[in-house]
Amino acid sequence: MSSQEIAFVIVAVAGTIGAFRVVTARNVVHAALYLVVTLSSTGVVYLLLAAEFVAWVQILIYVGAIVILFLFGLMLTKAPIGREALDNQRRGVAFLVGLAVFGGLFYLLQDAFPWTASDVEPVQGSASSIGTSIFADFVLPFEAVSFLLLAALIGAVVLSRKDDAP
Amino acid sequence: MNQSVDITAILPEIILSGTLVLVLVADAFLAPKRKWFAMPIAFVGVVAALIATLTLIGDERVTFGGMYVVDDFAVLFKTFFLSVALIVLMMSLRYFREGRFYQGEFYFLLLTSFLGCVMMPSSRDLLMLFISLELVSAPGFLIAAFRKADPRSNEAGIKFFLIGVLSTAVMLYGMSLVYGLTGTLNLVEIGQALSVALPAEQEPLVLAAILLVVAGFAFKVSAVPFQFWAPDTYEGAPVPVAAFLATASKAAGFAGLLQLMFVAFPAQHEFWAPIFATLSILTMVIGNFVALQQRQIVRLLAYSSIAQAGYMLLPFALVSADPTVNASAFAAAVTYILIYSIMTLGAFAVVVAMSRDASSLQISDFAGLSRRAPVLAIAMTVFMISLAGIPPLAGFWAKFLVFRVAIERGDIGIVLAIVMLITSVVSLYYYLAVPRQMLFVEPERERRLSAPALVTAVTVLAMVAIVAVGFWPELLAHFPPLATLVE
Amino acid sequence: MIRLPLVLTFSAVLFSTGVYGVLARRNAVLVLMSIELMLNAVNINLVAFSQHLQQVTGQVFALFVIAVAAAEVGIGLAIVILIYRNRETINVDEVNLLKW
Amino acid sequence: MVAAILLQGEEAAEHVAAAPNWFVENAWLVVLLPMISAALTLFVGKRTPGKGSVYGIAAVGASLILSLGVLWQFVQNGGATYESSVDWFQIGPLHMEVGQLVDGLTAVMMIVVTAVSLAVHVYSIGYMHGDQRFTWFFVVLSLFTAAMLNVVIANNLFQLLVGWEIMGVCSYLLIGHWWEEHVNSSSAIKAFITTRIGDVPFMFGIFVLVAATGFETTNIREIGELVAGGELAVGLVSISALLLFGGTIGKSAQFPLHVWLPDAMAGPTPVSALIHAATMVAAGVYLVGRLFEIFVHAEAYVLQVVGVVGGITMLGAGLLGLVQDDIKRVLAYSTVSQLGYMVAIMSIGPIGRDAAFFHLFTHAFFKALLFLGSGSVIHACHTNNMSEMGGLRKPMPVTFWTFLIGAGALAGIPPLAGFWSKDELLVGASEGHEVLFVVMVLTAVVTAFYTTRMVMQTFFGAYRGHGHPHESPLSMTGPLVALATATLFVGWLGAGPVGAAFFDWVFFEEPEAVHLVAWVATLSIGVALLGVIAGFAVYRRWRDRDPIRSLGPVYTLLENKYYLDDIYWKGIIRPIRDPIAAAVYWFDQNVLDGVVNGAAGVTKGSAKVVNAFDQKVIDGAVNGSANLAGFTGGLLRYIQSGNVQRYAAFLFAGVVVLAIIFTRI
Amino acid sequence: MTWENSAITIATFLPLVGALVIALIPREKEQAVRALGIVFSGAALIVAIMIAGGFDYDAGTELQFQLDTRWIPAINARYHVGIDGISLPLFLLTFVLSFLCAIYTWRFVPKPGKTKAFLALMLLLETGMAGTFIAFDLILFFIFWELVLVPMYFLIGIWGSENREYASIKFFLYTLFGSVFMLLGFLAMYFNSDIGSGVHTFDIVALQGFAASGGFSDTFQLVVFGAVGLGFAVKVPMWPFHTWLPDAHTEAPTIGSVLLAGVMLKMGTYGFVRIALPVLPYGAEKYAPWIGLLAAIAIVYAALACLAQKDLKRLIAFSSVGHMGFVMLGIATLTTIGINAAIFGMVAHGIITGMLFFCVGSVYDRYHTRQMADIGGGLMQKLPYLGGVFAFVAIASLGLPGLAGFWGEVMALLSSYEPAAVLSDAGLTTVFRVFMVLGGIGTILTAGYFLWMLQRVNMGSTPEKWKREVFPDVVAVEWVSWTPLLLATVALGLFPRLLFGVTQEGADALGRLFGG
Repeated sequence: MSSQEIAFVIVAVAGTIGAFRVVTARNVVHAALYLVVTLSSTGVVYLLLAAEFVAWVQILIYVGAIVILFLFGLMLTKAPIGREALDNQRRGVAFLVGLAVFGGLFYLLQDAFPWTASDVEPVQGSASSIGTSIFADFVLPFEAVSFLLLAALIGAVVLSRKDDAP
Repeated sequence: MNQSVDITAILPEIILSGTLVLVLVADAFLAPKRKWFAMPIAFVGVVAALIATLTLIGDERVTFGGMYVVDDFAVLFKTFFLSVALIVLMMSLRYFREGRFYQGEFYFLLLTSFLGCVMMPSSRDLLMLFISLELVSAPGFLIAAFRKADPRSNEAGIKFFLIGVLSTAVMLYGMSLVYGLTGTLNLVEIGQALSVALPAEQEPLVLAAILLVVAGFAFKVSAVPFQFWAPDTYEGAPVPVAAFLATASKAAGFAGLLQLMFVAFPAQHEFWAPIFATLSILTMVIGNFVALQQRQIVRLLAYSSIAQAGYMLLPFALVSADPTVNASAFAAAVTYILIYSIMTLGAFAVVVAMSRDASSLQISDFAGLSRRAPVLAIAMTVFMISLAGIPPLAGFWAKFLVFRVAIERGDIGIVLAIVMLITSVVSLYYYLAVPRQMLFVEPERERRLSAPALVTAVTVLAMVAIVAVGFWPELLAHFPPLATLVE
Repeated sequence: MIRLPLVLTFSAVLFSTGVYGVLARRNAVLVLMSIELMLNAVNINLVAFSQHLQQVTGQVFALFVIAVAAAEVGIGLAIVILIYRNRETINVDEVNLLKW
Repeated sequence: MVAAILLQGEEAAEHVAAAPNWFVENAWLVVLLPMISAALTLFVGKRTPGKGSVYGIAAVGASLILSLGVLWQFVQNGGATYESSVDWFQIGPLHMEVGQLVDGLTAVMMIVVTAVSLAVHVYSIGYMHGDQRFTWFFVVLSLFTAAMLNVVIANNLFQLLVGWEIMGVCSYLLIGHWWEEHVNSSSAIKAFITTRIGDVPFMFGIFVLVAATGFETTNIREIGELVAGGELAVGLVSISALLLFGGTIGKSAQFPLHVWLPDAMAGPTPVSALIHAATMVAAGVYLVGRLFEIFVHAEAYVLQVVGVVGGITMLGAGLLGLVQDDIKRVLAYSTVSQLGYMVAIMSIGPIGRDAAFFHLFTHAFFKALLFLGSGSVIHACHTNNMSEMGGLRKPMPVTFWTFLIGAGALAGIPPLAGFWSKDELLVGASEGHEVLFVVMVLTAVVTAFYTTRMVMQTFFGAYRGHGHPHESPLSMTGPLVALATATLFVGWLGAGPVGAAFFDWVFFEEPEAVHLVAWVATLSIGVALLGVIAGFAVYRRWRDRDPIRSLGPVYTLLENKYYLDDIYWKGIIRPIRDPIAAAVYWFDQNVLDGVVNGAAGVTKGSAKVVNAFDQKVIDGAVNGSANLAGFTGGLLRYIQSGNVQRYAAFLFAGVVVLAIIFTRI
Repeated sequence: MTWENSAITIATFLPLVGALVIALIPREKEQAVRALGIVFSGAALIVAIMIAGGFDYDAGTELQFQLDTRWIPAINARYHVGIDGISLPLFLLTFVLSFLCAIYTWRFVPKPGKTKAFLALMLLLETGMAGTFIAFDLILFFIFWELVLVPMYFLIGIWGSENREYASIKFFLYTLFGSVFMLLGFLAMYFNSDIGSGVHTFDIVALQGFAASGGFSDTFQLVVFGAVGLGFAVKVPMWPFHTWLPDAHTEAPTIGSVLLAGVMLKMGTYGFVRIALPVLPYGAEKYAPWIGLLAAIAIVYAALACLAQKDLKRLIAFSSVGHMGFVMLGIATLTTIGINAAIFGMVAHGIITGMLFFCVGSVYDRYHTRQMADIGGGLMQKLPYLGGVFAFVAIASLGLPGLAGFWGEVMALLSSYEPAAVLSDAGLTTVFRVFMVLGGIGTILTAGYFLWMLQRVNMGSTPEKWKREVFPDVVAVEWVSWTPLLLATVALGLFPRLLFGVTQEGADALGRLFGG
């Protein structure tokens, strides 16, 4: 087990714990903060996987933007505290389904890929390489996504603004 | 590694995007009274896009490194989507003008969604499929909730949104696995990669991946058990939006599904054909039987659209090693989608015309429509009977083609065919419920119903199309060969 | 060099946790968060595979996913706020005017 | 199109022993004329003076003359059978024709029918005078006559069947002529149904014959030759003979289907005369005669059956005649009984057949006479009951004397017609058919007795009714006289001493030397007188309590007509009409239709289950609202709860389940 | 497009054109609408008569006025229409009855009016019915077959009486249920057919040829005959699939009942003769005894059910079941005689029962009740002519010789005395003779209930409650629309050749398939 892997496991455990807390926390704000933990550890995982650019984007957009959005949302909807307020009565069912999903995936993934370490040189997911790749091969989806974001923006504004007279 | 971008190939998309930006800008400068001008602008833009599309008929263009292809299949669907766009626009004008809506933004979002639709049939790449799908859905979530003041509309939005995002997540997970297993995003390459024998330990994972991807699209086409959002959303959303969701967005889902199944995963057909068989049977049975219970016209149409999805899924279940059967199955599916959309659009148009008259529209509100608006009544009757698949209307031919392939396929096909027969006989019962109200029951108030000219135009148009195709189904044969994706 | 199955397992954990959250949480915002968890799982997969396959495509895909996710969150929160404004609650299991 | 098809029909007629002469060749006119007159009367009758009776009379009169001509020419030709026909239609191998088969039998029967019919027509002018459906009455009379004539002249079985059935309907219409009265329409229906019950076997008999010839022919003569030539299996022939005889039983009112005839008295009296004398009932006997080849070449038991049935009928009906108070019913039972004679005697073979026809011939005249006479009486007293008559010989002499002649003939008093024909019967039977002979003698006594009873109660003693009866108009007495005259003389046609012309005319093929057997003749006269004297003795003076009642239980039995009607009505008709029909209909509505509507039912049934399932499995989200019933409702509420998280749960569950099923995890 | 190959198409689609034209007339112009209805159906009738005139009766077997042109190349379904000895009578019958119905509508439009829609639908119906009898392509046949359902559904549903909604939907669903299985069978035939180089066909003639060459395996025939037969049987309707009929008839407006009984029921029996027998001979052979059994049951059963009826119209509806039983019995014998008889029976039943429904309709129009108890007899007294016509038709319907009703029944019975060779070889002769006897009993019962009906409705004296009422007796319009039928009843009875002459050859060709 290489040093990288040890690091990965630690980070992964942290992320996992964070994830569990996100879905169990009694306090929405706590949940949001635990989400930060998970997202950050995911970012670290990206780094460990030598995907720098993705990692930075992860940190910037998720931690920097999305979580903020969530917090705004929580404030605007003055979310209550406490299990009854946050969880519904079907946790049991949910747990079973979740377990089933995990079991299925785990079972499928286990022997699908070799456990043997491949000592290939990882490609550097550096900003430049990815940038070129995007603007060379992925122009069209890029444009499309820009429209998607625009639409989301406009729509979100329209829906969430208080309007007396449209 | 620069690739030459074929502008003409994506001209329709360009025009469309230009239009929607224009709409947005124009909206900013329009006086509140004039906001509805957005619609004509959008209309013109779509017409332009349509023309641009028609110029592409017949030629085969591959661009963005095989990511984006314009072939007969794509052109057919693009043409279809743009026409639907025109119809939905026509249906929308009066509806949104009279309600308290952000008209400009609405048309902008609607067009964005249609942009996604138009891109869908050309996307031959998992990433593009994903983006197109999102482009179709995301604005959909928003316009579903567009009757801001009405909690029901909000609810429609949130349900649509949650289920949509969930299934997207599921689909993405599947896509990631596919990518991991094949090392490519391009559908054709995936197909090649999967057609060679995989290592035994990876086999189940591939299948699971396919299943997950299918799930994502099954949501879009509202196949049981991914259909739950549909009735609630249709009911809550503004009627024209419901019309859009029931036709264009569903068709987009099918377009994507067709490409995936017939290009990327054909090798695994003996795995996924049974899945589709299951989905199809579930959808036909549940959709039809539940529809029997509906009192509310839009919900009725929603369940009808679910049930019909079952018939559209049926051909997928027939795919086998025999290429001729596959070809005709493919053709049957496409034809069914197109004809279904025309009928449903017509029906929704009538509902739009009515809904200015009664708030949340019960079937009983159609009582005596034959007196109050004969044209609408006749048209609606035609749509309903056609949806039930009674000859000599287009709906019959749609069913007939599917049915025919099923018989041709044999064994599993026979079973499906019989389920189809029985359920469609059942369906007749609820489809006739509306004509019964319109014709057999006397209206409580005689007042003539003044339907918006545009909407009436749409209805008549659809009716004529249905009857024409019904008597002369060869009209369908004038489409470019439908089976370009298979073989 | 991290072995692939490890990473995949991590993503599987996140994914199924997300699933649980989506089903178990009442609060709409928390449901959204859970969905984010699932999307993250996807991203981890993609990045891991791109490493495994020695190509950046996966990472690019991941970026697009992130972008789309952001958009989704925006839309989702907008709708949630809208509902809150009309209903004074964002408990998804109380949002059931429309049924049957 | 019509032309195209009809013209094919006019192909050359087929001739047998062609001796071209007009009357015989155009015998079909005899049928056609009454048919035309029926149509005429129907359409223009009401607008013609006298309300259209003229057409019928003219036509039938013409027919009578024609048939006389036919007989004359037939005799001239030395009795050559003449047959001709035109195509009717072709169906499969079966080639149908309409045609005429003219031989002595035909000729004589035509005379009988037309003569009697003419008398009845004329008589009806007076009798039906002022009836609200006077014209209609004549329409049906003519049609009736035409139908009977068609039976007589038909040269193939199906043509015969047509006439046969039409007669049935005509009898229905005439018996029910006064349908305002429920009882009349009922007896009309009874007549039709009862005869039809006989007709069905008759039809099947035809099928058997036709099929036996391999659908080659339906021609009576050809079939006869085939049978005589032994071309057809005897077994088949016997069966067909029995089935055909079923028709006779029905139409000729033989036991056990005789029940309709007495009720047929509900119709106007002229109708009874027509039915009883010349048409309906004669048809049955005629049929057997016409198809006699089949009967004689069948196995022996067939003719025995015929004999037995005839015997039972003759005596049984005769006895019933004893107890009737309704004068027409007396005559009715006498008819049945006389028909019994004819049928029974035919069982002894050709000789019997000849005798039977002679009796049919004479009987036609005197029975018509009797009926018309009784009609005249009824017309006078406005009642059918002899108990309300009496002493009518003074007010209505003509009726009296003519009636007396008829009665005498019926009783078999020489030299009246009845005597001669009955004598032939007895002679026939006397040659080795003891049982039959005895029965006949007994019946003769009975006949004489009730005839006398009838005469005494009607014309002698004091008048017991209301009003002042007076003689009927000429239109009614005329026919009486005519028929009386006929009755006086037609007997001699068959009288051995004067050469029995009748038999020469009718049956040239075997000129029977009919001889008067002394002892038989004596016996017959003796029994007749015995009956008459007995009757006179008993009924010389009117007694309010009919002496016949002293028979006690026997009387009761007779009074109730051997309970046959009750058995039929209570045992067969009512059960079928009410409970069984009701049961079937119930079955239809509840079982068959139930299955159809059952689709809903089943789903409702399962709905219970699903709903119960709901309540248990699903939390409060499902507050079962009642108005959505049915399986679909339950299903619906279960899946479409409105709770988005349950939707999500279904989504994931669906994926997992599908995965487990199909990816063979 | 010569006259030869376009005539029947013109005749068939003229009414459709009429329907469209009427749809364009403003609904206020009642008279114009009615007139148009008469004009178009009349025109169609004239064309049909010209066709009958030009028909070569010596070549009853081959298709005449044939037109075989491309329609849906994709599935090799062609617009193949034609007419032969078997279809001609029914083809004519359709136009005659429709025309008379149009005339009848001149005066009698049932509640709730809507003359325009009424006539439009009627004409549409006419096209559908006529088309069924000329189609020689399975798909075309199916289209016309189904085309009939919708207008009839609305005729019953809108202009019917109290229970109309139930009756109409039941009619629609039940018959549709049958016909989808028919379609299943058609496709099975299609895919198992092969007219050279693996080309499939829907063409009935071609399929016959293919079947004659032993193309269809025995088991295949058994299965497919089951499916197709079910479709036809529901339409006929054969016992026990008849339960939609009484409801539909009872609720339908007069015109509806007339056309339903007069023509639509024939579509089922025609289907057997035209498709099931020739294309699936082996299946026919194996199913024949069962069909015969059901037919025999139907005859007796219907008669008994009639005896239990209180509603006049319902009674006649049930009588239809019995009469169609005779038709089916004739078909079941698979003999030339039987098939001839069947077709004769169809036409005769069309004329007579149609007429009966006219009468009942008129009675209802006067009395506003169909309950025999309410009418309470005395119809002949109150309305002599109507009563007379009614009595005449009733007697015709119970199979009186010399009238149309007779030949169909008697010949069917005759044929069942000696069924086709294929059946008698299978030792089924006795079975069929039993059927014959049942049929005979049926005729007696039939006579029974008709006479009983007449006694309860026609005879007796008018009850007090009606004495005061003033009813018009048969009016001009009724005379005009009835006379042809009455004449036809007599003509067919006296000159059966009018029909047998036409059908003989076709039936003969069919019968020879079964050595009958």
